[in-house]
Amino acid sequence: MEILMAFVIGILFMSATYLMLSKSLLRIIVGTGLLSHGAHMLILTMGGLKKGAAPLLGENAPSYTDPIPQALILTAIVISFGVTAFFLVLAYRAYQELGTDNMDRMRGTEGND
Amino acid sequence: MSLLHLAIISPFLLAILVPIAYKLFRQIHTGWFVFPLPILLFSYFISYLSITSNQQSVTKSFAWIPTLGIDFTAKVDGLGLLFALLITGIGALVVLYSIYYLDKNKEKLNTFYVYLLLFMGAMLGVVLSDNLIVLYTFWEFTSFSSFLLIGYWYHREKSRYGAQKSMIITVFGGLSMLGGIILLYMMTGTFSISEIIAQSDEIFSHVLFVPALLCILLGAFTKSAQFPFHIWLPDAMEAPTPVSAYLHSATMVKAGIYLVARMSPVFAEHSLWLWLIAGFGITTLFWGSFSAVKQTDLKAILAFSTVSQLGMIMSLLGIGAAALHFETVDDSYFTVATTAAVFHLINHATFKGSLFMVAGIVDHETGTRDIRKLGGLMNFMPITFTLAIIGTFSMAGLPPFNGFLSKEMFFTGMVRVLEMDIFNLDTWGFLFPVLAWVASVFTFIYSMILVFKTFTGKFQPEQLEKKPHEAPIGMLISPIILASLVIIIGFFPNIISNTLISPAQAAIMPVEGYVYDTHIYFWHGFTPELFMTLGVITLGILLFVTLPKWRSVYNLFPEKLALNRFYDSMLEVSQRASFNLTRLYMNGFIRTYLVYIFSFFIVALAATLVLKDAFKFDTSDVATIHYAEVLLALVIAAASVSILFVKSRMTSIILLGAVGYTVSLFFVIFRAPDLALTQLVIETISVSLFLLAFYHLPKLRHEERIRFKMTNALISVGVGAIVTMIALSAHSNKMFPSIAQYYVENTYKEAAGKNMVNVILVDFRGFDTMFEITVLGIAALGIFAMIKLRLEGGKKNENK
Amino acid sequence: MNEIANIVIIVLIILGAFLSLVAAYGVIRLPDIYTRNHAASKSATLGVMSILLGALLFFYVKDGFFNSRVLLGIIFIFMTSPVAGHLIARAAYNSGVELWDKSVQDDLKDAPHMKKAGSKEQ
Amino acid sequence: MINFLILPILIPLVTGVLLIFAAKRIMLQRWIAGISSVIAIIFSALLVQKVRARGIQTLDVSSWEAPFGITLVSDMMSALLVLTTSIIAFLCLIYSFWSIGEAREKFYYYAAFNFLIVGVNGAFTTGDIFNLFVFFEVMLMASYVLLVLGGKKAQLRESIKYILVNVISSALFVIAVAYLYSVVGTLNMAHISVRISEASQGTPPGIITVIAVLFLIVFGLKGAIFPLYFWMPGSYYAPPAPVLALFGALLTKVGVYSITRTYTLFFYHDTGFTHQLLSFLAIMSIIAGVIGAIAYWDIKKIIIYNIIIAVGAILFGVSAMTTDSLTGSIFYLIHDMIIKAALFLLAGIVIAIAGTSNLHKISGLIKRYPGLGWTFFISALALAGIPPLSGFVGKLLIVKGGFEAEHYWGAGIVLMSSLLVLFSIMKVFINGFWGTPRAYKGEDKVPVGKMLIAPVILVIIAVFYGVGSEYVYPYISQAAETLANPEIYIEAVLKEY
Amino acid sequence: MKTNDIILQTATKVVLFLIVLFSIHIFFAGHYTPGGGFVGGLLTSGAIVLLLLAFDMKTVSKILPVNYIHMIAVGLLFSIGTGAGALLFNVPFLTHAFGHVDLPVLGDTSLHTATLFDLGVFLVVVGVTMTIIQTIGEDE
Amino acid sequence: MLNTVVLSAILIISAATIGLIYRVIKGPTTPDRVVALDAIGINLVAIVALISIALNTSAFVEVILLIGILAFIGTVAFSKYLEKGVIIENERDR
Repeated sequence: MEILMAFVIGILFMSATYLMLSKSLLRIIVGTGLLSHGAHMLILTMGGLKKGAAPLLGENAPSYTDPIPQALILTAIVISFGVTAFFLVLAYRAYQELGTDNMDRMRGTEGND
Repeated sequence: MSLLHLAIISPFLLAILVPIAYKLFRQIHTGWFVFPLPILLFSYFISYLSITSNQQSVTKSFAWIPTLGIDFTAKVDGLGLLFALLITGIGALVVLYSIYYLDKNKEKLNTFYVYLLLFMGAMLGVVLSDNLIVLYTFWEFTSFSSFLLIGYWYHREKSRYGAQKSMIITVFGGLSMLGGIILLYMMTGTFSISEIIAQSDEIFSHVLFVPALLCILLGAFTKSAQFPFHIWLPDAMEAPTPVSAYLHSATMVKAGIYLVARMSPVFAEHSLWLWLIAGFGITTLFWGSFSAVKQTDLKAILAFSTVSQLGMIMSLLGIGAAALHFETVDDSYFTVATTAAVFHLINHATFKGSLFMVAGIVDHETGTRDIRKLGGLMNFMPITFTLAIIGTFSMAGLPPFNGFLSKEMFFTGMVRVLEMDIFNLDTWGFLFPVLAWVASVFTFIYSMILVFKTFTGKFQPEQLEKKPHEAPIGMLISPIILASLVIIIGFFPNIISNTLISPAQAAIMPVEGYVYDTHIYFWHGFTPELFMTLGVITLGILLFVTLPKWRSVYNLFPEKLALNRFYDSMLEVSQRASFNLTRLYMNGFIRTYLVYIFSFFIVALAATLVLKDAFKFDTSDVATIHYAEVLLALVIAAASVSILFVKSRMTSIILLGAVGYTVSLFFVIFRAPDLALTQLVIETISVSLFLLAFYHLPKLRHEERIRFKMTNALISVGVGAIVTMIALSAHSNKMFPSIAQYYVENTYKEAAGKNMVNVILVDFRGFDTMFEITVLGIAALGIFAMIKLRLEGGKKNENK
Repeated sequence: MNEIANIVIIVLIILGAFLSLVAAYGVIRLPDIYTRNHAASKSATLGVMSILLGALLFFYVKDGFFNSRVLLGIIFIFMTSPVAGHLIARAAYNSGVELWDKSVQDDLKDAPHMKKAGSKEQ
Repeated sequence: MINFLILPILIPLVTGVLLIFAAKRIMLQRWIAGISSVIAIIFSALLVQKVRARGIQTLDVSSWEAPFGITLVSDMMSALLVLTTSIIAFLCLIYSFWSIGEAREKFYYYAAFNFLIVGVNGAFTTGDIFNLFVFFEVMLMASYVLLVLGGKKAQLRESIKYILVNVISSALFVIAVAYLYSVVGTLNMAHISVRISEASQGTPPGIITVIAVLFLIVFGLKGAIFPLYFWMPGSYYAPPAPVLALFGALLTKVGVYSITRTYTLFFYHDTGFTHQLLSFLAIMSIIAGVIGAIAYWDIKKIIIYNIIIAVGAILFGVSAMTTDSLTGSIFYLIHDMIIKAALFLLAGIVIAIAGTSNLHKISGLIKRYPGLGWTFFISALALAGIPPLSGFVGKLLIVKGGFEAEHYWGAGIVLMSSLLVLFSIMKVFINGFWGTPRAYKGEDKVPVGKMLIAPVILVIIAVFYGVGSEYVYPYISQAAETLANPEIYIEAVLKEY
Repeated sequence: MKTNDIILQTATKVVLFLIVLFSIHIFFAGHYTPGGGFVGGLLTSGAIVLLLLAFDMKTVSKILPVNYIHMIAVGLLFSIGTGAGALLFNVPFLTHAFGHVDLPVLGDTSLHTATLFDLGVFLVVVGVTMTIIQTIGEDE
Repeated sequence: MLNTVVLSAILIISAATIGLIYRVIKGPTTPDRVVALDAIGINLVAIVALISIALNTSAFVEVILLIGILAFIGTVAFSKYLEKGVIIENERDR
């Protein structure tokens, strides 16, 4: 299962990267969404999958899955939610001010003096 | 902190008071507040003569950063004292001169004297520190005070140019010297010069010896304007003339000489030292004097002349180093070069200082320094003319001035090279006297140009800005004093031989138990040197008279090859090239930056994986796969990949949602109920936010073209592959049990909960959670502020 | 007792799965939004209800009491599903989505307040 | 008081929260923020003293013993950085009073400001790798807010890029932690170090090295090393001066700190590979930074590129891994925080006066603003590491350490970079402050005197930091000692090991 | 466009009750079964969003006159305060305490400071979500 | 027996879900997508219920209700958006 998941995560990262390299701001943000999904899945996978019951002591199981990765993912999910929300609103505002969602037209001033 | 330290620091202290004095007493020329200090210091240092003339030294230490071996150790020995006297003595004269030279109503005297005092203190620090780091500190101080003084009239383009140039070159040298100092520290474990000298035998064989030598020499050469670093000095002439007289002829440029002299006992063992110093010195001598002839600006002539004279002193020090290789120094047969170096150092300060002041007077009284416009000033300013004659004749090496004596000794030193049989001097050594002689001819010529083109010939009043007249007496005092020194030393050289020269020589070439006893003779008999001098004079007069005829020789040296051009274009090209280069990769497109970042990610990690043979694939510890899970995996993969190809925004958002929900299903499968719950809710909110945020975007006029880009595809596949590969090998490399068991045991017992994940979140790792919600809170604040606060009017989206 | 319960659960689950499949088939194959909505909100809801009933029964057998949250879920879905279906249909109509060209009747065609439906999104 | 080391995190946190309530009352906000800042400085200073007197301070948050809960660790390095951060925060804060504008102040500027400090101090203090991530996020989120606050076009545009890059680096951070967790099964940094040492008797397994490189990439993105710095010049160009000063002085330094921490605490087993790579990247950063710094005629850009150079120099010292070079790196790190803040604040004043940061359009400022000019001059010298100012000792030790580690070329480049740093920064002085004075529109409205307070204090600190190195040295060397000997750290955290 | 939303509004009133009930349950049960302050908060804001959907901003702010940004701050203060309480007893920050109390009606109830902490999380989450939704909503 | 049934039911419903995803992608109108999404939500409820049975745990029952709630809110929001162009009104009846 872990091996399958590794490939799934790889695909998620691949799609995310491809999207983040595109021009449209929306696609970029979608890319970051995929990226965080991939990262979260990776934590879970790295903690080891299906090693026991859900980490609820009420289950009275002989063994439980590692709760740490789950707690980490939870924190990470919340944080990436905050970031995504912020990013989305930023995109919205940027569109209002700059009138475009094309990254090519949001060129910075680094090049020209 | 001793009186000696106080003496070194006193200029800095006074520098703090100068602006205050300037504010309070506007009517009095600020120079008068400064003037007493160098006098006082001069007389203070005179009191050390009794000690150093016995070739003893005084060391006073003051802890600064002892843990790093950096102590402010002040050491007065012959060499240091000689320089200290020069600095304070000439300093006093220059301050006096400046009082008349700079108008108290027109100039910003406060800054001027602050810089000047900073310089004076720094210079004293350089010559009196025994600790290399302290020396370096003061060294950089001199560079910067010089920078500030050259840029004193900062509204002038040329001043700024000259200031920048001098700073770049001297700081370059300074840094390289610092490198050398650190290398020396690594060999000896100390920054103290005396201790390094004491270990000179050990370090000679050290592998870092040569690099250290080169680094230190680079510092000395740049500071003392040795070829090819001399180019900053002529441009430094943009400084007010008193500054030129002080910094750029008498003192600061001699810091390099000082350094070479000071470090001679450490490095002189090595042939490289001799060859580099003597070679660069003689080249500089030649090139400087040769270039001086073609100059038309009085101060430019003097600048090149300074360059050449510095080269001369440098070459003498180089040759003098050879003396260390001979068994006996008794007969001072070979040490004459060093004696000459020290002697000429003093002489140069006197005559060049006075000449600069003369040039300043001419400039001040006529408004120009261009010798093509000047001429016939003899009648208007007789005293100045006399002073100029004394200075230039001494410079040209004519009797009975001091310059003649040192020039003779210089020839002696150079001729004796022929008798040396070390370091291949027997094969190439003949070049030294030859070049020396040729350079002397040019020296003679430019000296003549300097005095005769200015003071004799046709008077051209129409070319001058002012009606020339003799300078005020105050302005003449300083050059008169210097000129009289030129004569006095010329006639009675031995008043300084055993008080100043021998002690200095002892510091340069310390030989245990040997007491230098220098005597300078006016008449040596009919030696080769005398004939050389005679030749110089004869040929010099001849060439001076026929100057217009052969001047075109200088056209053979195209401007393009000039070092200045090289410097300018290097500066220009480096800026332009870096600008173009930067613009090439900093193109403002975030995509480009991401390409760099991801490429590095791929390359670095792939290389590490391969080089470290880190990829490991181990299926012994994997969970079972169920077909439903495969199905889910396929869904997630299909959804994420198809986002790449969909055209409508809505669809890609929905697909992202699909991925998110599938992830939460995975969380269900992998026994993570809390995660599943959270992921579900978060995903829903995210999707609705996506819709909200992109609702405002206009309908795409033409559907977004998703052009397939090979680079993008390659990079994304690479990233995916790397992530997968590391995941596989990280999973196959589980080396330790997780710390999870602790939570299983303690969740109920110690934290009174049953949901481990939740208990971890609020208790075990509650700290994380606290800041996680802080992040959320900040995000909300930011979103609120972003929407409400619009400093640029915030026009609404017109497509709405 | 257990056997009977098991059989009931199995039946419920099979029924639910079948209904879900039917609903999906409907959503895919039916010609326009209104018919698809019909398929989705009726059969899918029924399908999930039966599966949830199965689950409820399962947990009853396992734990000995009715799981309150499953019950709550059943009630919730029971209540919201029709509302949701209604809202979608109305929204679709009001946003001007065309009926299937073979539809025979459109009662709201002439209703005045429905007419100026914005041609908002596609 | 066992909770002492949490106070530098807690004080700004509480302040930030309280400031949310006071959003509309600007004077009240300023007072609260100012006073709490001073208190934070006092406590950080006391913390430094405490670490000096009693060694590393640790706090097991929530009372869970070390590898299981989150442990906060104040070793000397982190305590010093926290102190520096608090001081810089205070000065940027008072600078903001006169420069940031009421509109921003009403929209939670000070709250976000304090949260940024929470993040930075937290990142310096935490002893848990995942908690480090959380603090990074606090810091980043606050920085996003500060960057975008005001909603000007350039701000919005650059924020997008900044956030995008940081989202990527956060994701990479998460996966790096995940990989590391998979291999060693723990999150506490000391415990990780112990387990990595156990796993790598002699040579470490390849996977550890891979993870080390991944961490380098993650932190390198934050710390703006070559070739990951490209996002920085543009993003740092957009925000107003005090924010820029905070970013320039603190944010990249957190990345540098994290590299230093991980590379001295975890990944010191395969220095032949990882530290060689680090040293190569450090040198390349210096070169790239120098190229950028001399390319532009723009005050902000010049200083921004100088950040990259400094990062390179510091990391070069870290990569050499000798006691001297580590000491030098810490010396230089703190120096750079101080002086970059000063320079950005000064640049802010110049821009406020001239209305532009283009050097072609500025000249002769020193005539009307001598105080500004000389402050700038001294900080320029300090930046270039001219003795006896603050940059010197650090640079000296880094170069010395480099030579000792036989990285002659690298050390030489570090040394010579000073020249080009000087050249680039003096370009500002020569062209902006020297030259023919001009009149600028609206320059009379700029409260130059008040705005100068903060940079002048910073420059004074820089001077004392350099001249008084003797007094600072014991602290720094204690910090370097901990870095050079991870056992000290581990022992302090895990006690029984 | 004027529409009547009788069906939606009526359904909302009932469903809202269910959701709030569920979210409170999930909040308190978090220590033992899946859930907790975070999900609870999100659900509560979901309920409020439903209100917003069925009614309008003005009506909702009349029913719930809350400044959501202040709610975030209060929530943060709760969480920090729970942690900082430990400072008074000179135990490490965020050390939780719990005990069993015999309450007259509810019987044996365990009181846990972690619940207070979680309440902070709950408030922050509600505040954040609602701030975001409200600001964007107002901007449209 | 039960297990086999549950697993095959999961498979069947997954297949149904994939079909619905096809509808989501295909459209052609947004209401179509919303209908399909609503149905997916319902199916997810079913899947989670089945997984709970399969894993023999009641840990996920919260998820069931949650999905229901979210699907409902989502559908309401979508339909309001489609109908009125705004999701949240500032003030109704104006």
